[in-house]
Amino acid sequence: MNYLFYLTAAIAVLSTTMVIFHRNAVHALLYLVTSLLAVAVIFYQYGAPLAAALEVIIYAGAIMVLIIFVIMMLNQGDSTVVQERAWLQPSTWVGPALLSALLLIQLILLVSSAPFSAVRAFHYIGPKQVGIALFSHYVLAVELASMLLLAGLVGAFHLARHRKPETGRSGNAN
Amino acid sequence: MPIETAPGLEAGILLASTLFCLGLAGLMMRRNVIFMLMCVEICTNAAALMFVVAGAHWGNADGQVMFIFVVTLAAAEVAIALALVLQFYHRKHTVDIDQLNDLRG
Amino acid sequence: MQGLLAWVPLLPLIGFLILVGIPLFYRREPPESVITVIGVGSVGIAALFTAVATAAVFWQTPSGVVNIALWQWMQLGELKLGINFHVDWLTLVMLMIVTGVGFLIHLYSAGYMRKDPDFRRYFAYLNLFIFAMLTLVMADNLVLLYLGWEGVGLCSYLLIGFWYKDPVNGTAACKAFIVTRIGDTAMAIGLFLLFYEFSTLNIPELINAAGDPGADREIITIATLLLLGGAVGKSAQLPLQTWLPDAMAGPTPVSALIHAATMVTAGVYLIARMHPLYTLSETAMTAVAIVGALTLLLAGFSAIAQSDIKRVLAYSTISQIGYMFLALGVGAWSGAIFHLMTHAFFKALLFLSAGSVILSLHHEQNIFRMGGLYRKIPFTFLCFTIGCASLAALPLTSGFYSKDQILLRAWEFHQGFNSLWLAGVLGALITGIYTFRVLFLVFAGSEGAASRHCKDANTPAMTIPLAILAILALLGGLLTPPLQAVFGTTAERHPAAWVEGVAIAMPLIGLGVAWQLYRREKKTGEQRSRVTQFWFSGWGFDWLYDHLLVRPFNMLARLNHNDMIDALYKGTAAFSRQLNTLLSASQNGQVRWYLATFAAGSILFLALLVAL
Amino acid sequence: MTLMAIIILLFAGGILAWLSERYLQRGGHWIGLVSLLLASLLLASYWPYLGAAQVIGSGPWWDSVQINWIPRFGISFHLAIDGLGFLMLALTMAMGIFGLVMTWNDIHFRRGFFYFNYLWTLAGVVGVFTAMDLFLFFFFWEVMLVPMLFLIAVWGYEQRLFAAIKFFIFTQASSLLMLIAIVALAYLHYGNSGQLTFNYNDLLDAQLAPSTAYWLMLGFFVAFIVKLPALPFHPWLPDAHTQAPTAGSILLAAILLKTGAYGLLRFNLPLFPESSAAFAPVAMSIGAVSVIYGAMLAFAQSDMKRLVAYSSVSHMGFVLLGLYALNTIAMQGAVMQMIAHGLSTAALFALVGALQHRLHTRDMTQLGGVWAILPKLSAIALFFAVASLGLPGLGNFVAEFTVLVGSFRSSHWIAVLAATGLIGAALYALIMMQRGFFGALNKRLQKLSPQAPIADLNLRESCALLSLAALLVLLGLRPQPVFDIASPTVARSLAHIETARAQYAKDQGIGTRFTSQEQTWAKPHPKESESP
Repeated sequence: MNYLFYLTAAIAVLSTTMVIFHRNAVHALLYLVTSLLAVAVIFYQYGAPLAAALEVIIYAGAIMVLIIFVIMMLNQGDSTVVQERAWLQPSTWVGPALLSALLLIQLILLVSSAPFSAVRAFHYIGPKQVGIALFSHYVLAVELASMLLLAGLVGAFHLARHRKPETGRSGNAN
Repeated sequence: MPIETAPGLEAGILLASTLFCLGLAGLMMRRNVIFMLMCVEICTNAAALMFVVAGAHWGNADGQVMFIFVVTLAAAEVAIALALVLQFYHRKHTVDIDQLNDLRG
Repeated sequence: MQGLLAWVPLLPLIGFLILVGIPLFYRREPPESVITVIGVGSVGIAALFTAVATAAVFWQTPSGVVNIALWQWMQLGELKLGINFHVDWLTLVMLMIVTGVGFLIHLYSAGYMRKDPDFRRYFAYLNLFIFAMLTLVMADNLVLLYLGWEGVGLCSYLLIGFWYKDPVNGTAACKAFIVTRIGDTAMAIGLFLLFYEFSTLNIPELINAAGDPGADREIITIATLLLLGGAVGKSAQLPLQTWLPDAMAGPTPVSALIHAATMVTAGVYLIARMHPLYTLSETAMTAVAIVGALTLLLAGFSAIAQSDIKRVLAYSTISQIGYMFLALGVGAWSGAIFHLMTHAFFKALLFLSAGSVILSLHHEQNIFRMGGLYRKIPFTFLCFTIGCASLAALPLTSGFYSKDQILLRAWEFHQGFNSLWLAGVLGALITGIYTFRVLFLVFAGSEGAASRHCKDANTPAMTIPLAILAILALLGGLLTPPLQAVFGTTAERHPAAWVEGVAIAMPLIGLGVAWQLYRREKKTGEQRSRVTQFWFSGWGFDWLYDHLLVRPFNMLARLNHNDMIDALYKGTAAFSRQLNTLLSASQNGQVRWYLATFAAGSILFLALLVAL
Repeated sequence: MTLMAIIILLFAGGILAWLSERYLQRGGHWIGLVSLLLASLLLASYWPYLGAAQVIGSGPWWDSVQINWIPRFGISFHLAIDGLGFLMLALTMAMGIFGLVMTWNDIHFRRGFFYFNYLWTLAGVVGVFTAMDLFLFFFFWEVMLVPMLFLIAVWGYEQRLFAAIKFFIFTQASSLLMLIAIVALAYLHYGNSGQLTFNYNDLLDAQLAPSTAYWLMLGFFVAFIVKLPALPFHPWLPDAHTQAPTAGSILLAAILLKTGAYGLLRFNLPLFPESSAAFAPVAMSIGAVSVIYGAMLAFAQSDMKRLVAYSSVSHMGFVLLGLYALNTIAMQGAVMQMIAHGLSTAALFALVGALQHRLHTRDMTQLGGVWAILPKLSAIALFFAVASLGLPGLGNFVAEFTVLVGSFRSSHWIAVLAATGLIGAALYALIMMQRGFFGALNKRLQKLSPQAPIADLNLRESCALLSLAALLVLLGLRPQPVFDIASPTVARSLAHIETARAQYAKDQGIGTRFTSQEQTWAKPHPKESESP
């Protein structure tokens, strides 16, 4: 089964690389969805079906749709390719790429030098176990998360409201 | 119930690290806010992957619980962030993050 | 009777306080007559009290001493000082000179300063001056003496700069105060040393303690030399004599007061008062004598070259005080005080008559623009002539007796011919020359440029003091003060007749030289050779001090105007500001830059982990 | 309780003055004056102690009050007064009233807040002079600072913010050192005795290792000489003095500087006697150099207020010199100098303030010949300039003379060096008179005067200044009462030093540095006792 893991991992890495280098926002977003789906497959391989399902539904589904909306609202499709090309010169990306590569090398070094248990046994954790843990031990955290979502909702609503300049001022004054 | 055929822990961590570094690199090199948001998503997703891999290694449901929280967080974050992007675009008529430097010393 | 003596210094003080305090009670300036009554009257009554006290107490008992304890000043451990007065014959002579001559000068001032807008201020200063001088001579401890000493300096400062609108006067006043203050500081250090050694500053106790055989002679020498420093400053002797010629900037009666009755005689008084300490130290005595001898010669030569009538008199004062120092240095204590007294008479007379001349000529002071005044102001001429005769020590004038005594004593002191005596004799010759030169130039011959506008400005308030002083200058030699109780008696020995003869002959030779000089100068007018120019400038002391002290000090002050230590702190501030600029440059508001630094930080941190 | 009442009265008066700003246009100074007068009356209730300080009352304190504050750390609200404290409080009250009266109409905006700060500064100073708990002392030390900062920063002249910040940084940095030293002292004492306390009387007995004591002493010393100020910590003073409003300058010069000297005498010497004695030559040298350096800088100034400020450096150098001469005469002289300098310098600042108020400049290049238009002001300025140069018969002379006589016993050369400062004093005082008041009337003033005749000192100002002058004369001719009042405190500080010296001599055996020094001090013949 391992080859399947390496294949999906390779797809994830490749599509992610495409995301960060692509000049068209919509295409980049599609690559991102691909990457997320690949990660969902990896979740499944690690015995986490619930996580895989959520990854597909929420990440690749809901969140990406949200971003698509915004791209459309800001008209960031084909028209901005030229602008992106101007912004993404090699001189701009070499430095960050080097930094990240360095970081990655360090991480690899650290991971490879750490002694790992020989146990390669992975455990299957089904939605039931997750549900039990979530609503028993973590129930308070769930409530907090719901508060967070509510706050995000209200915040997003408030921030995204497009005030007209003439009414905004007078409205505040009254 | 152990799964014998699963890839190793190291492989999972390495993949997560790679994804995270890619996301970080993207954050640093892109000037378009939308791309930066996507890169933030990559980073959070890498972190979530780490949780799940670790949970699977220890046979513990906590990893996936944390994954759910990360997803929640990402959802809230992306909502707020996109709202901010909209607001930013309305005010400055650009999506260039470098124009947003009012806090310079 | 003690009470009477205590009032002597207090009366001028009261006069001063009333004169100063008038604006507190009256809105308008009081008339001059009221001011005159207060200002002159206070000193007059003080003089009267002195005379009464002298007649009542001291005439019968020449060795009598009156101690007046007013109140305790301070008592700190061993430092016990009182506001106490100590009056013996030495003090009494000084009291009589200060109050008597001072009174005459006050009276003269009432005429001289009439219609001056600052009449009240003038008399206030004058009274304070007398008060300070009286405190100086009556003090029973050195600190109280120092009080009077500094007070005299202050008053001289105020009076020299009395006409404050001319900055030249102010500069002269500052110079007088600061130069004397240099001497005063030396004296103060002398006091510290004396207190350190003897644990007292009370003069009689100090003299007792110093007389103890166990007393450290070396310390006494140093202390007496430091006191000499003070005396040199106040009495305008070498090397601190430069302030006195400039002090002529004040009104002329003030010059009379400074030169005759107060201030410059203080140094002589101090050494005479502390003479038991000086006798203990050969070095100090020699130093006093050498200072005196050098000063009398240098100042004499300078006097020959002057053209300002007051500066001639100023240099002659320096020279005559030099005589007194010479006398002190050879142990002729009573001779010094005697000369001090006669000098007070004839120098006051000379200054006051010079004042009359100056006033009559509408403030002309250059002797080359005078001449032939004997016809226009005969009374002043008479007074000035008497003063000159006495100054030059022509026989039978008061100056003759006192100067003769000094010269004889100088001869005796070193058993015969010696350089100090020679200096004194040479000084007598020079005195004759400069005295009669000025007399001839001012009064004799044809009229000078300024003489034509001459109008006799004498008022009764001026003539009466002049007349009294003229009599005193002529006959003052008969009033030998009974100072044996203070200084002890010295065996009278008569040196060879030719020694006396030389002393008598010198002024007469000087008179002849002066006539020749007068005839030549009358022809050439005001011209100086290189030598006389050097004399004229007071042997270049001013130039020397200017370049040696004043300019470097001013330069230093200007350089350090902004406080170099502050620069240290300013530097620190500038450094931290630089650091601030540097750090705030990193805070550039660019998210991507922050991210990069974040990544770099993580790399560094992880590098630590990897390395470990 | 009287002490407490004084402090509360001043604090309350300040708050009242601030509140009154809203309702009364010019109520502030009346409230200030009344509260100061009441406080002075309260202080005057210590009158009976003046004559017979040692007889009445047991122990060194005339009166004390102690209330637990933070008992857990041994901190108590402990106030006490003795002779020195009384003198300082009297000076504080007198100068507070003087400053208030002299600047009666000077403040034009935020009057209430001004008098709030004014009274709070005074309250802090009163606290500093009476606090006998080191923590409380530090508390009041800070309390007096902040209102002063406002006085300078809000009502000052052109560069007020710069000056205020400089003042604040200097004093804060130094008081940080003191705080560290205080806490370290209490902690070390706790380690040795098991009793955690900040009480002055208890800490006097603290046993410290010599090197530790030396460091702690330095901490206090620096804090105090920054306030004093002595070289090289003086640069805040000219700026703060020059830029502060007249009332602020008066407070600074007359009172705040004295807290440094007071601290040295009250805390530094008794708490660390051995290290103070060892440090004395250095401190004396600092004092002597301050005397001369201050005088030279004063001479170099053209701003009259700056000149007076630098003259303060010079005068306070005498205080430092006297305190560290470590003998009765010099220390008493230092106390006297604290008072005399307070009077004379406050008056000079008031005069410069009055001059600036009338002529709108204090630059001596723009002045000159002022005597002709303001004779009364100039005459009084002459008096105080002369007092400042140490004319005998006035308080400053008594102080400087006794300081020098005393320090000459401790060290000849340092005293001689400081004595040359007398010449420097003459230089700067006379140059001030010469350039400011004498000479021909400045052209600028000639233009100024015909349009509106400039009012000379009015009755209020004259009375205030003349009473200071009278006090100075009194101090100069009859200083003994002051010496008597201060003597128990000085004697106690000195006793600590002497005990420490004797102890040290006993520990070290004969022939050490301290023994010979002590013999030098005890006997007037150094040569005999020093010879082996």
